[in-house]
Amino acid sequence: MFKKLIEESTGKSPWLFHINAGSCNGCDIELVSVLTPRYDAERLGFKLAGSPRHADIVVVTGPVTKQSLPRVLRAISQVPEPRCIVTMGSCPQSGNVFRGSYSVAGPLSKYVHVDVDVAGCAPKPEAVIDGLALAAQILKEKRGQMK
Amino acid sequence: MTIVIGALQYLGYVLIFPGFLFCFLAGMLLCGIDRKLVAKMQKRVGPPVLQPFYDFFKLCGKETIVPAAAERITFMLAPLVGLAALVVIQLFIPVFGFTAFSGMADIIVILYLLLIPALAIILGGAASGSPYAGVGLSREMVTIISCELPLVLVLLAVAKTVGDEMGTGLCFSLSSIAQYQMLNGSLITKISMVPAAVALLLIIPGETGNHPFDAAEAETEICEGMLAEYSGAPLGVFKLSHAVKMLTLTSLFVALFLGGLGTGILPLDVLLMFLLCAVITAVAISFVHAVTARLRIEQIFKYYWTVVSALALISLVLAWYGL
Amino acid sequence: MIMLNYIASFFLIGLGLYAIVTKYNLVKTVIGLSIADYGVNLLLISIGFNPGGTAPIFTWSELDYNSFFVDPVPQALTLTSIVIGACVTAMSLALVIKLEEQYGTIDTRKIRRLRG
Amino acid sequence: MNFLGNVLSYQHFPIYAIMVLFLGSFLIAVFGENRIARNILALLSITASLGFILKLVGPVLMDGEIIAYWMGAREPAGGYAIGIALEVDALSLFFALLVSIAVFVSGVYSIQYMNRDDNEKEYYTLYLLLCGGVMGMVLSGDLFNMFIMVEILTFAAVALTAFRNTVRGAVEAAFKYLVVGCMGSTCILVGTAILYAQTHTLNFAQLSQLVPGDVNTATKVAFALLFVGFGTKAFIVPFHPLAADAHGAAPASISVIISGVLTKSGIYGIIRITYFLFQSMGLGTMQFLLVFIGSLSMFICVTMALAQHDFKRLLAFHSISQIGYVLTAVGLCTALGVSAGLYHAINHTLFKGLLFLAAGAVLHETGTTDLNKLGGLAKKMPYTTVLFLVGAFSISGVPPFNGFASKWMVYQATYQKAVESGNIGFLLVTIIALVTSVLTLASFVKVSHSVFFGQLPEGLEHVKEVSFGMRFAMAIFAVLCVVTGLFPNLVTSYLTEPAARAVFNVAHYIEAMGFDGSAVTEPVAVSFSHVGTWDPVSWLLVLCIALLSVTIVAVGSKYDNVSRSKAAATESKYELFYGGEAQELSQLGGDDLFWGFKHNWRGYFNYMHRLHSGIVNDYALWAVVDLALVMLFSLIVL
Repeated sequence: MFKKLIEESTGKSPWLFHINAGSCNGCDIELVSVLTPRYDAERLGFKLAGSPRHADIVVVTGPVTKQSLPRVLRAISQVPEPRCIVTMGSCPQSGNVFRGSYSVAGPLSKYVHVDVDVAGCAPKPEAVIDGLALAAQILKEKRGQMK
Repeated sequence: MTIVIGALQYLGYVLIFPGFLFCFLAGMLLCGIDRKLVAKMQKRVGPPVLQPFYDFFKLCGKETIVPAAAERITFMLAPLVGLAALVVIQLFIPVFGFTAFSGMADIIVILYLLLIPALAIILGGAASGSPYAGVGLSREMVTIISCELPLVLVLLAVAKTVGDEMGTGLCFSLSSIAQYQMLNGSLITKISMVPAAVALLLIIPGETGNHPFDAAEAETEICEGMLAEYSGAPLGVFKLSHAVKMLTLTSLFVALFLGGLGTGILPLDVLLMFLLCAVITAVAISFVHAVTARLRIEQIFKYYWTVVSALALISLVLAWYGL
Repeated sequence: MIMLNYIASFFLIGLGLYAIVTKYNLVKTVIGLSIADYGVNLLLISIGFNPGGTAPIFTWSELDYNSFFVDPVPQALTLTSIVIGACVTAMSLALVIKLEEQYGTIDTRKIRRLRG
Repeated sequence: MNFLGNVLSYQHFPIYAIMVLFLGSFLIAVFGENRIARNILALLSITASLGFILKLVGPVLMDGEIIAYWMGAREPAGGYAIGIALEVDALSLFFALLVSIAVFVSGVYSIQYMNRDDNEKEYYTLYLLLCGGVMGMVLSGDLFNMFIMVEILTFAAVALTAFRNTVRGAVEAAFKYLVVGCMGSTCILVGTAILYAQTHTLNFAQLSQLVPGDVNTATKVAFALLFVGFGTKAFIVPFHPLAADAHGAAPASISVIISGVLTKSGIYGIIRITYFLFQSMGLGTMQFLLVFIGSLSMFICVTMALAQHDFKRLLAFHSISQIGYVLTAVGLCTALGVSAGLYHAINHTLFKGLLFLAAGAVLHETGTTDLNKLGGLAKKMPYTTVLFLVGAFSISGVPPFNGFASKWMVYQATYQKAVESGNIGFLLVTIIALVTSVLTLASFVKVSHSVFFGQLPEGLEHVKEVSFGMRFAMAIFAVLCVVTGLFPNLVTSYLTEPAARAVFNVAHYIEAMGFDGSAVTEPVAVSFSHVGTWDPVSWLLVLCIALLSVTIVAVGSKYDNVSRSKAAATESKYELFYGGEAQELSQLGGDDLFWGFKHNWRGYFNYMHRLHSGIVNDYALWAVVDLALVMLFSLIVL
């Protein structure tokens, strides 16, 4: 019963940690707008966490530049299990307009397993919320598989 | 036989009624009500009232990472000590006429016991070795210093007022303060106590580390300060401690200033006290949260040592001259 | 007559204190301590002085209620005080030598590593 | 057999307790070349002294007997005391007990702590001289003897401050201490001389009989001189910079004695002259003087401590701050106040001793006490960390440690005094005391963060835990801290209340020496009633049950779901979280930790910094000004 409770709770309380891996700030602003009164993702339990140690979902924006890659990977590794990685915007998935640049190391999926991709440049808040809700479901499943 | 029953009764106090279970449920509910209210004030839908429970259980299910640089024993023990100390304080605060453990601590002791949870979080943060924790603990300590002066003034004013009325000149005992109010009506009805009550209302968000006095845990600038390295269940215990601290301080307010409203029937009293706590949370924490922006640490200090202290001092001087 | 002693002793104590407070030379500070000490010695010995009294050296059989002598106790105190004064001077001069070695100066305004 | 019985009668024990220390000092000076012989001699004499004092606890503290001991059996003749006397009442014995415990622990600690210094022979000689001086001072029944002992302890303390003369500022500190200390001693001597000129006696009991009835200009001046003289020994404001310099530079075992014991001897002197010699504590103005100086010491020194970044210098300022509590409580002139003050005095000796020893342990292993250069020692020195935390909690008044019990009594005493006397000034004292307490906590949070927690700086990777002997000495203090905190009723009823009764029973003190004490009127009725309640044992029991149940729930559920970091310590997962940059050393300096507080008080802090200029002339000037003010005060009010 207790395990069930935890599993249910995991789906209802996903905390986000946002990593900017060389983004143009477009997606960052959209992510913040998700938490504003208009869209209010907090009603689903979403909350921005300050430290990766507190987070469940890592949201990566930007094309993952060479400078940022080791930092992104370290921050992701510091998130306790179960965790979910969400890429936001087209940049971390394909490189978008930055593709082929000398300084871009992406896409992110070359280095870590990415659970959810939210495409768009920048994605609409509705799409972001949808992606995050999906991530929360995945998180719940991952929790169920633990032990 | 009577010893066994007595021991069981006290164990029940510690574990169930004013103790753990009550603290856990009531504190988390208060926290949820606070979040919901803030959301409503900001025209949001807001999280469900049970959200703090979800957060807590989720954190219990997460992996706990102890950084290699951390001092392991202190790091893991600090949240538990902080929570236990808070629950023990809750045992001393009377629920109108009812006190679980009377004759063990007075208001000066409560003042010092309130330092232990803060000290636990400070030492836990220090033990993690993170520089964010260093900045956080420095700010937390300054916040404690800031709140201490007005809180002292408020408590001394209450001690003097009740003592004067009872003819002893001084009264430090919380249960006597409660009894006095049961007989003579709430202290808030006295003119001299009104500034003190307002001051205590302003102290509550500072003591609990709520917005706008949360410079110590500013998640956007210093990664939640002392909690930066905590993850999983210990973090959950800290979040729980925060919720219980809200309950403790609001019920301290009820005990000090609204003590005369009790009915004498324990379950009703408990319900009434919880409602009053929720009202005070709404006024002192949620409303203040919704209408203000975070203060810098030196502004917090200045604010508490000037405005709030002045309010409390007015009350103390009025109480001194018996108004 | 004895009044002059008292005035002189308090003058000496005052002079010693003045030297300690105003002189920035360590040796002068030590001299100030010594002067104050001499003032105290003078005070002590004046307290015990009875005009016309003899030296307080008696055997039990000689001592009666008509004996008139100066008070011996302050003399004992003075002796002790002189010894202590010598100790103060010796110790402080030893410290001054060490300070000169370490700081290269005996100016008190420059010997202030410990402050604030 | 009869002779032996006579020699072993406890009547002689006070002088034995003093003499074994001096004898040990002499013997070490003669035979101390051999390390083992030296250690055995030192331990033997301090243990013997402790034993003699403990033996006296029964008759003096429990039964309330006063031991009047005339050296060489020279009893008073013709109504005047001509011999040298020791007079041991409960107050004296209380302080002697404090002294002997601190001396014992610090002696045990020295043996390991000083093993890297040379000239150990001189160290132990001076050490025992210092201890003998303090012991002699608190047991003496004679004003001039007290002066001699004060001089002995001042000299020994000065010499020991300069003992490690290569340490930064050690000689400088010793010189400043010598100059101002000697000014203080001179004051005591002049005061003694004036009193002798007025009364023709040096015996305390007889002075207490004669002086109060004969207050004239001369005795008023004498009061001011004695007060300031003992004030320099207690390092109360304005003599606190000397304490900071001396404690900071001296070896830790000596800092324990200087801060834990020597300052207490100053307080003892002040109690003797105000309550006994002049019996002036019934005067509101005299209470004002003591409480004012006490509160000033309390507050100024705690703020000065917040600005320090040297471990031992910080502790030194705290030491004066705590002495301020003692002086304030004693100055209230209520039975509860005196009892609270004495309780805080014993607690201060214990926790400050512990803290200085912990600082010494850090210095011994790392070679520095600079807070900006230390950090993360908790992983290297776990026992020292725990012991330090006990001391830090005690001094900051965290329940259930002893500092809280005594501070709590001080608050009650001051507030009660405020209510009883209707004087709103005492209320201010309560508030200052409470705020000082939280500032003390802040300063020890700073120390524990910058020394024991936080990050380990480079160059300290090979630090080891200190040896068993040093840990043992610290553990004695730590256990005593916990015990005196958990059983405040035992401490007050067996130690401080008898001593407080002795303070308010001057007539008995005079009569025990064979003089007439009938003229003495006691300033207050002796009553130790509290208004508050604090039951540390039950509280601790409840806390333990609570903690146990949390722990059981925690361990039983997912709390132990911990990734073991040992195997994979190099993985990035177990590194600290930084804002994206690689893990690097970014230890926070102790200096700026409480920026938010200091910023608001920057005017005050800058002013204080300028004021404590480190120039010996300034400190001497403060002493002279203090003397002038106290003299003016006593001429007006006494």
